[in-house]
Amino acid sequence: MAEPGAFAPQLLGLAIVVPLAAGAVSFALGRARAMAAALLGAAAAVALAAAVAWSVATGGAVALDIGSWVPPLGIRLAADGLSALFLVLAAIVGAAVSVDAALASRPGADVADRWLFWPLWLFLWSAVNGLFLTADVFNAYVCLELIGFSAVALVASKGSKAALDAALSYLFASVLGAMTYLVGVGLVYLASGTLALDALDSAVHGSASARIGLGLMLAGLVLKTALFPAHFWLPTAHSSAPPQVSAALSGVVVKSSYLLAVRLLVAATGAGSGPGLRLTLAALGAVAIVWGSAMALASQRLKLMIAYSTVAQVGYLFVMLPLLEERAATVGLAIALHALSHGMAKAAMFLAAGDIADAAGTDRFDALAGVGRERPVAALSLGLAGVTMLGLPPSGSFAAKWLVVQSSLASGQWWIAAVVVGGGLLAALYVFRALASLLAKPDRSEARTPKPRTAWAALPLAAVSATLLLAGPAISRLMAATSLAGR
Amino acid sequence: MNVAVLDVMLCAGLVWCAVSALVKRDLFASIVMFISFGLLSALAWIRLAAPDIALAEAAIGAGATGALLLDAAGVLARGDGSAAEDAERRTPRSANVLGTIAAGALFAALAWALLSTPLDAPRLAAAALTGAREVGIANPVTAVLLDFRGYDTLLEVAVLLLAVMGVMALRSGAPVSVASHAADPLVRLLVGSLAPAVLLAAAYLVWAGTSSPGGAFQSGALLGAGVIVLGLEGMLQPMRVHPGASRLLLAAGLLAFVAAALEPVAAGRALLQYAPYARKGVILAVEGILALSIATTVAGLFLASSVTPDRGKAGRP
Amino acid sequence: MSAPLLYALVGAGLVSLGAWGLVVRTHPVRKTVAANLMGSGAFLILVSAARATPAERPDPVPHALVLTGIVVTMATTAVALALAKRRAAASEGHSGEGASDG
Amino acid sequence: MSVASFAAGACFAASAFFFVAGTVGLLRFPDVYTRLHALTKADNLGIGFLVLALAIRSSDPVTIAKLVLIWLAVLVSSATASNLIAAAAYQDGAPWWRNEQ
Repeated sequence: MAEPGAFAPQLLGLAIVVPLAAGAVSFALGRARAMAAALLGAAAAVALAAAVAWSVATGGAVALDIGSWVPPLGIRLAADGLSALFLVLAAIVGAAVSVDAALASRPGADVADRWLFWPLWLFLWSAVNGLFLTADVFNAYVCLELIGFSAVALVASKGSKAALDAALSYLFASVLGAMTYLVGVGLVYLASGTLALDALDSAVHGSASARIGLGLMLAGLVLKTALFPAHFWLPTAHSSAPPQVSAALSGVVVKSSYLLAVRLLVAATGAGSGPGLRLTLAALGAVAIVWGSAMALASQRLKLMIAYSTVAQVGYLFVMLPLLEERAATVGLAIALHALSHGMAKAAMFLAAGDIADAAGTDRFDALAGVGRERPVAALSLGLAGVTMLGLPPSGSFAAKWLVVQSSLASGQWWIAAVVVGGGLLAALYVFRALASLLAKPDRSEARTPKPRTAWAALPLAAVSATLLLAGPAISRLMAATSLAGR
Repeated sequence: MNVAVLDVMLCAGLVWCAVSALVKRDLFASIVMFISFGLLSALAWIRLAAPDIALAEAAIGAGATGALLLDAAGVLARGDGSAAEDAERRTPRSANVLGTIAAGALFAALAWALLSTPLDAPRLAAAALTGAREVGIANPVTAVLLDFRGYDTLLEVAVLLLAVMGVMALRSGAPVSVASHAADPLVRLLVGSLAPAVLLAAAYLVWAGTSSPGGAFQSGALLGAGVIVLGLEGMLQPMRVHPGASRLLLAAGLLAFVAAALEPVAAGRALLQYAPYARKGVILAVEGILALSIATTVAGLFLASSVTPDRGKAGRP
Repeated sequence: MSAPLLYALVGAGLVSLGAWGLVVRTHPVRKTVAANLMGSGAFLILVSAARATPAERPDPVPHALVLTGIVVTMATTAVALALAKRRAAASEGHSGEGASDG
Repeated sequence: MSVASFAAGACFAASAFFFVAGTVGLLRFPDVYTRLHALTKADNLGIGFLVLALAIRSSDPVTIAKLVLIWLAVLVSSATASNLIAAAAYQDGAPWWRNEQ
């Protein structure tokens, strides 16, 4: 083989096609051997993600022209530091979800008879990797649809009436978002004659209709990322899905359309229409933080609370955007740190909540008294994840908040710092409320019949997210290979 | 290409069918209007010199989609259709007004963007046409679909397989089963005599795909429609569909495409970079397997979802 | 006012109609019809641009994109209708297992 | 105006006439069955004349063969379709028109 650097571009293609092929094989093999094939595919996906991250860390940004056709005619896959980090996030959460689903699918558990979970799950993972790595706007549309269908099918696989209702509204919201994005792509292609992401900023520069196209694309992505006020479909979908699915959706899927939105915003900066767009998105983000936290506090069910907290945390990712223009490096690092630590923490919370709901038979707060003692691992995971939600050191979220506060004060947009800090306090309210109800003394002493399942996968996830600061150097080294400032 | 009377009538027809498809009270009537919209849009594709798309639209857009909608309307109108109809009457005035204003604003923005952009910019036409000649594929659309942007098509085949898996998951994992009920003798005669012609046409579409309009999707949709009609008339009864085989057939298209994509990587070339000498052969092979897979998918999507317990009164008593 | 521009404007109209239908209509079959209309509108815009290019033949790239889009829209229809039917069956108490809402 | 183009023009006129007749039948006839009757009969004739006119105008035998094949396919499919619709309508108990004088 040629010196290792030459094979790096191929890794990008493999990171998408291998899980896809594993999913197809897992489906073809049918009920008996679907899980085994899928777990192999998952292992390969984790290895490939690590390999991509390693090659970006050592050799800088990597790109692959598929079929060796150069864009704009061909499609390019590109991995800079940020997409490599998101790939690693997908790998970590993916591994935890696969392990938890494997543990949960011992005979008798609810996932066992739904073997189709495995191929659907691998298709979702492959599509998320595809969206992180693609540098072609129409290819991103196909990835968005792939994500949409697999997520909807996974949410609906729970089978309950609530899950089916949530899946239907999720599907139509996702279709509306994807179609709006597609119309935007059509307009941008009309005006610019290119579908390549990195050629977009020069293309968008001159023509007003390309800017309308870009606006429609961003509107579609805002709907897919569930930024307030387009968040209505997320709480019911994420709270009524099986725990492993909710972990993947809140942990990784929501961030995939966010990363594409950031790429488009960087392109829009080139066109000079960046500031107005970013301020509106940031304002929506601020409202999302307050609204999400308030609804999380008001919800009577653990999973619904966690889902609303996702709406709030998505708000953080958007509130930082106005600072991206003049302080791209620091804010880029903040985005990476926050996305990674929140992704892992939220996945851990949903896996733990799934375990708690199993133990108590329901996830209503008033029925959770004393479950903390029965499920210590789940309670500990919830606690550790709470460290990230609140943004306490040494979590990655703390580092992200610190960087954001620093750069917002330096650039005079102090309201962003206020919102970020306020959000942390609001998060404290609903996290403590959840922990308190878990650790309360049970008034009834009758023995529950705990189902034999422990959220072993949740604990490491929560621990890593709570101590992500230690991985700071590696993350900033990867971010060095990222350029988020508009050209 | 200036505006002809046919264009004006076609556009008026399209808008009228679309509006009535959304506004008509009776669900069945709105679906019929949507199917006629699909056929008119197939004509529109011909007027816009896009024969490949006209083929796909007629087979998939009006055909398979129309069949799926009619089947769903049949079930839903009996099931919770009434509840949904009441729900519809309850959409608050404000939502209607807000929705209309938003849609109007969207139309204004789109129209202004279209009017302010020179529609006749060169874009990628030249590059794609020269590339297709270079690669030796006479039909440039197939060249773009399977070579320049072959990765898009790979993911799109995955979307189709995903749709079948989703439908199967929603029927709690039941394998693709074949509906069967009393068949109309006249239709059995017609379908029986047409079946070989459908098979021949599908094979021709795959073979011709590289040089003239056609290709895996159009041929797969045509073959799928043929299988649906055979299935509905219960003429597939003798061929018990073994679940394992049907799953393999469904996944075969994607697996073949992935194999064709990964083979170059093993040989040191980029993903989906066919070897020049084998390009046409590989593309034809992939298109053939793809067509079979898409036919099974189209038939599977319809037959799997149309087998509902109370599928009573179809065909003569 | 060239013919492609007329078709593109009709495409824009269909997109708005489809978006209106998706937002306002509540019955799942009507929403699916609206999603298909919105898709057809977007495809009309793309293919009209393809037809208007001065090259000797229409631009094949939008044609390939639209072919991909038509297949994806059919998948949307299939999944949406299967989901709507399964929900209708669940609400009639056919098979709605998964009792615990947790 | 050569004889051929005159004949083609006449055929076009005839086909237009039959299509209009079919549509008028669709709008005016009282029940499903008569409407089906009108549509299938008139439209088949309309398509027949249309194919004839196009065949006259085009000189290439392959095109003419294709046109005839199209015509046969339309004939077969519209006959079967109307039969199916009539059977379904009858089974659903759609009322049929009676002469009440």
